[in-house]
Amino acid sequence: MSDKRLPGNTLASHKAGRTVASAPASIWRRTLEHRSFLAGSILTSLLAGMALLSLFWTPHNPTRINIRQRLASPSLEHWLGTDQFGRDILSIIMTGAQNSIMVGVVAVGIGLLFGVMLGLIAASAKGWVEELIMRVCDFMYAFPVILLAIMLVATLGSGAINAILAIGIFAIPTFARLARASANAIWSREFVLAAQAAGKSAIRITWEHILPNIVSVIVVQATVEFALAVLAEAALSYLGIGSQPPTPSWGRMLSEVQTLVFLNPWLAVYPGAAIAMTVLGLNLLGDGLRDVLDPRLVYKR
Amino acid sequence: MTLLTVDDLSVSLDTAQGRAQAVRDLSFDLGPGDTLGIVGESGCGKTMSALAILGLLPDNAVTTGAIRLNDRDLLNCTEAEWCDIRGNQIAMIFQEPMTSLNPVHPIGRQIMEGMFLHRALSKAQALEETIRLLETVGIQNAAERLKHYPHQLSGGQRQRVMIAIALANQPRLLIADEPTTAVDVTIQKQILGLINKLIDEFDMGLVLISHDLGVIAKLVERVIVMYGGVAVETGSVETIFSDPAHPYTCGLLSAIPRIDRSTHSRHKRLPTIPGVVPDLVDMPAGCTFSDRCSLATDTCRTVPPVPVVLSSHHQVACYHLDRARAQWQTGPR
Amino acid sequence: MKFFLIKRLSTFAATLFAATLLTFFALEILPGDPALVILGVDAPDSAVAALREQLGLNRPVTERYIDWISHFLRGELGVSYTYSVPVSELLRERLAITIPLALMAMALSVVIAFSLGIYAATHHNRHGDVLVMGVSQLGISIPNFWLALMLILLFAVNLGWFASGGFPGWYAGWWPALKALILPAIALATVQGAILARFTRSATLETMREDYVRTARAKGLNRRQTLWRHVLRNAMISVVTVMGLQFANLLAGTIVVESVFALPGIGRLILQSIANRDVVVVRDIVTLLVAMVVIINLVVDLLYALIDPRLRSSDV
Amino acid sequence: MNRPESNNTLALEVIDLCKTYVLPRDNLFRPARSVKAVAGVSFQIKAGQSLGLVGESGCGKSTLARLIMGLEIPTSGTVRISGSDIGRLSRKELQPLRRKFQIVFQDPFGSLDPRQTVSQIVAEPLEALETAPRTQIRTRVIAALDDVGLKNSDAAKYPHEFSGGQRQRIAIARALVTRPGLIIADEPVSALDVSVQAQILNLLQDLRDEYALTYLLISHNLAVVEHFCDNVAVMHNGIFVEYGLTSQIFQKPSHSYTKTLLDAVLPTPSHS
Repeated sequence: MSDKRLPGNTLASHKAGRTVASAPASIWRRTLEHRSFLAGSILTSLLAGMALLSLFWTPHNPTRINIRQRLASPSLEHWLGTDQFGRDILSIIMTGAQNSIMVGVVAVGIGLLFGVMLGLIAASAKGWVEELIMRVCDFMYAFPVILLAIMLVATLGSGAINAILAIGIFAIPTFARLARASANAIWSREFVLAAQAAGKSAIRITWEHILPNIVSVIVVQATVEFALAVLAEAALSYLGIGSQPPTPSWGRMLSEVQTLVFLNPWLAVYPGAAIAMTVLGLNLLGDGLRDVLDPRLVYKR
Repeated sequence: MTLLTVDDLSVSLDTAQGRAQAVRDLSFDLGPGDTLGIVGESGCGKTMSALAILGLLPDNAVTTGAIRLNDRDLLNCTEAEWCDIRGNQIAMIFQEPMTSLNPVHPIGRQIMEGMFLHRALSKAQALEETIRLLETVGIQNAAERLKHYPHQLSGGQRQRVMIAIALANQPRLLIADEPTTAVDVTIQKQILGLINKLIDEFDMGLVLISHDLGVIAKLVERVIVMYGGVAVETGSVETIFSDPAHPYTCGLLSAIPRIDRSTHSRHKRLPTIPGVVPDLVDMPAGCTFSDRCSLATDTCRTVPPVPVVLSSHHQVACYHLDRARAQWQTGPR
Repeated sequence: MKFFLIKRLSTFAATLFAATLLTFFALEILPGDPALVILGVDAPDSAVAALREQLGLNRPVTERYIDWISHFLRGELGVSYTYSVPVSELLRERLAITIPLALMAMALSVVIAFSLGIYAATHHNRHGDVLVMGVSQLGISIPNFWLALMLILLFAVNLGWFASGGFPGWYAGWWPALKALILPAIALATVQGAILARFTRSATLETMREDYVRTARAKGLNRRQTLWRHVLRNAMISVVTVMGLQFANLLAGTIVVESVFALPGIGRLILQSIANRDVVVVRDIVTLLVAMVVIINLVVDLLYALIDPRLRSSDV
Repeated sequence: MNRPESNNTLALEVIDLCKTYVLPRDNLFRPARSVKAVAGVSFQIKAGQSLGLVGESGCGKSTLARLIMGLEIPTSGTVRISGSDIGRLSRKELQPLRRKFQIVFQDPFGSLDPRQTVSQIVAEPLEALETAPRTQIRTRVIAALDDVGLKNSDAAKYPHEFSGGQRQRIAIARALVTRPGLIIADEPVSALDVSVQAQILNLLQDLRDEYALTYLLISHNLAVVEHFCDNVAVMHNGIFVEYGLTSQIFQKPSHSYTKTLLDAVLPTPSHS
């Protein structure tokens, strides 16, 4: 035994894999002290709140066209002004939040469900099953999300659903790799051996030992993937292969105003800022969660 | 003349849990060719003491006291001066030969790196010296081996390479931190034999850090027993092992199972020290051992004992050393 | 090493093969008859049938796949339905924009990432580190096409330093051509660089905690020497992997950013071809892009073996 | 010192056990290399006796432990626990038998799930083996914790709240909870501080006396084995080079490897 148990940042037992934290009390303390976690949750709740509010109320009808009011500057009536069809920009942005959240939830849901399942199967089955699953994941990595979406759209036609599907499919290998890597790390621990020695089946071990120990990594990755999904959807809508009119979408707002930026630059600023703030909030939240949930778990993007 | 003087050295670490007092008021000196062992359990401050002598404490460490090498005050050295001393006058062997070598460089390069840093050598000279050094530490086919990468060597060979790196500039002082903990007993015997031979050959001072009393006894003349960051007992190897006076030392010695080829100790209970090694952040106010000591009184718990000089080679920090010695004499063994 | 190479090359081939299968058959179920697309919906049935015959559309699918793949491997791409020019010709023009753009963006992002990431790691928990991490967090969050728009607003509309889009062509001289690619490259590189910078930082920090770094310091190397000789090369092992994976995203980003800057590159071509139902072009481009990603990843793996001797030797 | 043997039944019998691992190929055109981790090992432990297994890293002792625990399938050979050949049993048939043998691992930090409470950890073998009512499980967990010197209130805590020695006690409680006859202890004290090591060794001894436990103690520390075991097996390159009474082997080692091993042990100077 050496002095490895000594606290201290460079000599601390970072590879000893010892649990230092995760006592409930210290989780709360760390949570409140963690600045990026706080900032992230505030931004994310803002987004969620905005989307929620827009379900019941927006300053104006986001789809109502009013040519006389087109390209109005910000005023008391239209806080952020109007677009080229006279629609209220604030209302569109608020409603657009719904779209982003929906895309994020569904796409991450698809990726999470299938990815984690595949990763856990790969880690518990080992051998050729693991090899096969991982090779398929590698293969999927060769298709960038946009390309995948383009192919889907090319075969099935444009539309929000296909875009979400493409984003979700693209997230599968990421979750699968992460789940497998973290699950393998847990499988090699002695407490799993102890559970095997106790006679537990691989499924029970996965459920009782593996999953609880990797859930924090998965949650962190889910927030990051949520952010990526919002970005990807915006890009696809911008290219015209994402959500279709009249559904308000931040990405499509940008493509619609592109020719007008020289007249009224703010038209391009608002939706972009909305995307950036959403993504920033989710990324900060993910970063914070990573530190708060478990400071020792290694994570890879 | 002394080579190394450590005077009232204290090391504390600022951690999330609070300030950890890793080493408290450690003092000793070492002449050229002297050998000193620091023995203790995990968290007793032995590795921190070693890293302090090498100026390699983590950034969150605060050091007070003095460390002098040939009368030069090391704690006031600039980083550049430290770099000139490390690997040149003081060298260190680490515990894990597996992770202590850089996996992406051939071993020859890792040995020569230190030579080029401190001496003006031509490439041919360095190469020649490296081959000689590898032969000295007992690696066969040295000329061939130096092109090898760490993962191509066995654990014992890697530790030999670590020793070669430490010896590259013939340091005056060698610090060995648990040099054999990660290797098998048969390899341990070879490595210890090698270190023993080399400190004679190179006339180096040795500070050996180990939790293993057997390793300590094999290599050094003088021992410091540390507990909770404090030197509780200091003395010659013979004194410490045959006539210990601190209750911790006594407890430690009797708790070790040993091979006694003549009698059977089987099924006999080992004497134990109750409790666990203290947390450095939350140390007893008085004697660091007071919460595990059967002899502890209120004074022990509140006022740290001052070392008592029993003989020229024996110092003990304990209020009840007479009772502890009496207990040891009539002890279970 | 030999075994590693063989194994790597065979997965490379298998991935490519699977990609061609997927692309080909996915596009087979594409609604819309190419013959109708070319001739228009009002064309007489006989003409459509003749064209189908001419295009070979009435042959069995597998036969057409084999035909396509064998031509593709020989570099003989099909003829575009809509442009009526060989796809290879189309591609040559377009790639002359997309590849320099991607390479510029990659180079730029690596420069950004390494300098910022290493700076942040060596100033861990100090102001510089916090600043770099904050900025890179922002960089990751900005959609690249929006950044592109903002760059146009600032540098083209307000300052007038660059054109707001379009491409003069390489025959206009290398500087005007390059100049047209600078803003798009910056837009692409910012996001990629920010991601890579964070990764470089964490990989460097991780490596700085290794035991062999302490050994290096104990030899008397100063912090700078330790960083350059012992930390970076080991940290690069993981950074290089991420760089490879990032390349796919970079290509995807190129498609979008070309659209913002109205650059006639591969991205624009593929979007137009989809709108036009030009299967031949879509098929070849998708395959080509996938091949590019796979080749980059192969290169990364080989690079990996160069950096890490543990992969090279046979006794692992 | 030989205690009277309670009976002559064999707690564990291993006959000609082999385990060969096929290494990943490094050359396509040559047959894959394989390594014999365990190359024909036979021994038996009588109920209530303790066998010490010593050897250096890579000698095959951990593989042997896993084979006996049924965590890996042997290439050939037989493992009989209390007379039943566990290799011939299906997973389902093996299940009820598992309560008779349990394992304690080396690393007190890795062998406990950080996300589970002590009572969940200790209850695991019970829950996996039988459908005992909750209250009964609870009682037996408390009893097992009591056996290893932990408090009732410790049951709700998480592993990270304990020191290394206490964690090893938790691991021992988990092994004890099914009231097994045989415990395989794989380096149970080598990760512990010397002062704590003695506590754990004493605990294992007390439990042996109280429950007539049979131990297979795997260790690289010869002194621990000499102190603890009736019989010793010295393992080298997958086989037993020497196997017999502890007193005999430590006094008169016959195999050269045993001699080397014993010679390498550093004598700790003790007061005479």
